[in-house]
Amino acid sequence: MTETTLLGLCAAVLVGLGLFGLIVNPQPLRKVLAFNVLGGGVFMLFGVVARRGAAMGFGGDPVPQGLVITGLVVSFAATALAVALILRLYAVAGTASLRADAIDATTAPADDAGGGDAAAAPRRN
Amino acid sequence: MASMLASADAVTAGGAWLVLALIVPVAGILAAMLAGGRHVARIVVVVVLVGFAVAVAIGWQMLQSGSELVYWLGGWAPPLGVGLRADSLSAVMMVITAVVVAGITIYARAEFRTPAGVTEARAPYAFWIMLLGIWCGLNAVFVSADLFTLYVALELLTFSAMPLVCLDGRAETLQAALRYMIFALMGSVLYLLGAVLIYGAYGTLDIAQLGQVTQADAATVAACVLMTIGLLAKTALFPLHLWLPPAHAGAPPAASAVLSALVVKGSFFIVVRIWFDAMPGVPGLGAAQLLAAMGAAAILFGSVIALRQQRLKLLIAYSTLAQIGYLFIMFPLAFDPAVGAFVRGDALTGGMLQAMSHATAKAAMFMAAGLIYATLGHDRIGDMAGVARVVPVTVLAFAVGGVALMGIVPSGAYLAKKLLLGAADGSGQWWWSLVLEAGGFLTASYVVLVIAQALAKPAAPIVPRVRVARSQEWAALLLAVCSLLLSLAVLGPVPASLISNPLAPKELLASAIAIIGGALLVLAYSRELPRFAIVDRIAGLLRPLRGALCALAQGFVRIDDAARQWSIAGLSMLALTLMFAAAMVLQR
Amino acid sequence: MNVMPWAGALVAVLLLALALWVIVVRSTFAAVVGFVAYGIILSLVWMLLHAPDIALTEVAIGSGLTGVLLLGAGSRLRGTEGNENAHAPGAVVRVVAALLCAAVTVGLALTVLLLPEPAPSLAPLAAANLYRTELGNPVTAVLIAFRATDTMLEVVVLLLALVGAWSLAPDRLWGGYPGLRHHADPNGMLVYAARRLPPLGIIVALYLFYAGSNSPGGEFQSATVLAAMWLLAMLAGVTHAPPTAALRVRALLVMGSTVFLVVGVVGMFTAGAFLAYPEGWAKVFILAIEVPVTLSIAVALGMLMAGAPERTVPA
Amino acid sequence: MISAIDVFTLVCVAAGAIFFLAGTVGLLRFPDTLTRLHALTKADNLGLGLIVIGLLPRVDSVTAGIKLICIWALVLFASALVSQLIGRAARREELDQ
Repeated sequence: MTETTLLGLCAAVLVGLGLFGLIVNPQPLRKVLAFNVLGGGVFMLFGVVARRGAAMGFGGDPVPQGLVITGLVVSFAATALAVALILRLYAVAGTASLRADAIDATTAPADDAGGGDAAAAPRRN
Repeated sequence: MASMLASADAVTAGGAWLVLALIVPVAGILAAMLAGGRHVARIVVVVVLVGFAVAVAIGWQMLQSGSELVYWLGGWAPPLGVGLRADSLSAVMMVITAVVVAGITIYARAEFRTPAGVTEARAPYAFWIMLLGIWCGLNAVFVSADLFTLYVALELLTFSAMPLVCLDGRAETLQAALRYMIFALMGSVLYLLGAVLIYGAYGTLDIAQLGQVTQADAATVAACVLMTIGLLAKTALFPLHLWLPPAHAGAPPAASAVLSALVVKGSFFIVVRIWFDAMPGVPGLGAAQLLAAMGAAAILFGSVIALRQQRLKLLIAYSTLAQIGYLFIMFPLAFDPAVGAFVRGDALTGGMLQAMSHATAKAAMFMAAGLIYATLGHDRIGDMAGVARVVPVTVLAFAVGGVALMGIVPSGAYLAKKLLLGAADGSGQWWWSLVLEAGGFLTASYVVLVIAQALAKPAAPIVPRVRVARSQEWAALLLAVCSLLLSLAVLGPVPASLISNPLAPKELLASAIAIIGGALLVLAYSRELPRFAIVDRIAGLLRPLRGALCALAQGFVRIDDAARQWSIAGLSMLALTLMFAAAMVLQR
Repeated sequence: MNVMPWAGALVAVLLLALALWVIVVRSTFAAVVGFVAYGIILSLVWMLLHAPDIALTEVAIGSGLTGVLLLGAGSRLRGTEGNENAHAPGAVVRVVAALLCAAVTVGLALTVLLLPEPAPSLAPLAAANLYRTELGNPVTAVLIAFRATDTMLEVVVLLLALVGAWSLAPDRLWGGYPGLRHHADPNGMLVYAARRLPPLGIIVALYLFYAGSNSPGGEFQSATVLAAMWLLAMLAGVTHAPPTAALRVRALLVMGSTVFLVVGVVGMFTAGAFLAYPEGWAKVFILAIEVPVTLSIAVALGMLMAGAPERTVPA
Repeated sequence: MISAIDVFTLVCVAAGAIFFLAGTVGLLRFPDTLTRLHALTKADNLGLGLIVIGLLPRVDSVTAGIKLICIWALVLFASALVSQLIGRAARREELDQ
């Protein structure tokens, strides 16, 4: 078996591990971590595909390599957005749980963050 | 397969319009983000007008030339470059999206107004920019000819839709948004994994090129399964719908309208692209039957649970769940055993028509629900008797939208149902005809419940909490009427003989049967009963039966609660992945 | 790289062990630390796969920025861990999930083994057209020429994610300053580093940017290094994230995509297609896009790291 | 055929690798934060230095050599900084208890 194929199989296992974490771990932050492991596996498989297509003096097919870079940035944006959402949920509800019964439905939108500065937000102009 | 450089012949005249469809919303996002404040809403109006014109121009071009529009971005030919391609499906979806976005814009101008005294407020800024983001993502989905560009478009949709879910900042909507976000991310990663395998097998991501070369080998089957499952998770097809009811019911009404009418159609459209265009010979009939079975389950669960709701917005959200199911009935009907592939025909036309008619009707229904909420200060179905006397246009909009969904002449859903029934008869798959017919009664049931309750006599005269803006009522009604008249709009491509006179005795009878059937279902197991004396009397007579049926319906609710637990939904997703793979492999 | 045939196997084993650690370890902090290591090993994999551009991106964004982001979030959420773990799915669910995941993995592994030989590749087409972009690095050519529209949309995705993150703020903090206060010791090492490192980082970023046209590097890697320097200064309390309402921030954010659009439309008239570059002018057009896009990405990444507005006065 | 440069590289890189190994064993085996830090920073900096020295004679150009040295210097700086921060945090925790 070639090194590239071996890495391809490794990527398949990473996908399985990521899916397992996404489904089984109850904490949303851990799900985001698992999503990143899963994404790492998918991108790695793309890299294996690129490496298999090495030709013309290129060490790998540049098209999938470029797409992986785009994908990495998109997946960072997804992670940042999900983390911001988790932190906001925690600030408002006091829990970051995904279970429906973990949240008291009557919770009002709380303006709790920010350490008590009640002044209006600065606006431009 | 690999033409070296951009030669002019594959690019069609008018292809540049497709670029405009993509960059007009982008320009709007950038301008709105920079200008901020009150300018945002103004910029959106300009973008809606221009974007509408672009969509109509694309539709017009296609009617004139009768062929697809193709454009190569940067002048680079696929597979090295990225192409844009619009066929009739893209064109009609773009036009209907523009119509719905325009309607929502009219509606939301009253809801998302920057309050006096501040230069900029959070909710309007976010709502308008995300609306443009969704439009941009949808147009990209409709015109993109490349599987990876579609991935970026999907993420654009998700990132724009998520903030709309939790725009009001309450804990439960934040949680709904988080569930949606993570589940949708899982879906898009699976989609991307499929695209990776496709590239590994064929060295191209261009859908038209793939359509000519795909074979049912291991990589293609795996790719098809992974992309389909990922997209189903984003479309919220039962049982992968854990995020949909709380997200669509908890968002502000204008946002719910966008999410329910448009966002779920994006991923549905890509499923159609993959099954019909990229790899028509790969999935096979077995997988299509599985897909349609999920659709049938969605219709059954969504409709039954809708009738067990106490809140109007949740009822409409579950109705969306059911209507999404409808969209997937067409797949086995579009399979042609002679060529062993999915072919474009009446079934696909019917399915797309269903998507369009649901987009317009559902946007109208969510808007109407928002106005009812604003008027009463709540949306409890049990306490909204008499609301039709206060906001008649709103209730009329809901009724017209509901009737359009039920499939009464000349609504889009009517024609869709007729086309699908024809295809089911033609292919001998009578069981899907049963599902379609039963679906009509199920849809009628929750529409009848709401309308009857709105028309009932209130216990005490209703004092409206606020006067809703007339423009909002009319925007809802406009979209509802669009849905009701949709079948007339597609008369060109579809023979007129398919549409009968709505006042013909046969059609009147069919409509009456649907409504009576719906009413019987309401009497049988709805949670709230409309406040009419006769209803009480009949319900009294039926008490033992009603008790049993209510218990049965409550069982559906419990199954749904269990299916929407995170770990169960995740397991369902994996199990379905394996089932689809087995179906496709055994087909060979 | 075939000098060491066992290098791939070693790296694969390490990677799998780290991934397993990230998924199953109880403490979130330990999981995030494991994830950072996972990212670093992954960038070694990218080197084995002859993809140095991705290795740079992976270590900068995948491991670096994501790691810092998750560490910060993990420390804020520490209090919720025990309670949530108490609601972990039961043994049956875990076993079924493990079996199903294993089945999916096996299927995927079989697919990988059955991928066609010889592998299809666009490398010949890319090589044949590289001269028209006047670039030496084919990956950069993919990102900024062959598939420039994807890149344009991707920068828009970043902006939408940022507005989405901002929209999570409470109403009254809208337009305010993002991120937590950082009480750094003014005489501490971190402040010292935050004053000394950024000039060096900016040079590295400029080098990556410059190198990207012909060798590994490019606007994303360069932008990430810039964002990382900014982040270091923010963490040390040397500077603070600007208010999200500031016009200069928003102008910097939209600048890249705006130039992208304008150059694209100019291409429609001068070269016959959206985002096409006229013969002999490719380098100029590409540079005109890359400079503002790099700055915009850097600001967007930095602001995404800082998160939603959390107060109305600077730290 | 093994040249003198090859031998030099081999010896230096092997020695560097041994330092890394020792540092890692220390990280895993030592009882508390400060001793672990001690194992890591000393061993790793020396190990990396040896590897850089071992590789220097093999570079193609002067710029590549300068890059190698820059990397070493940056790692030295970063590890000094981080060990300082970790050391302080550990001390603070100790004082708190």
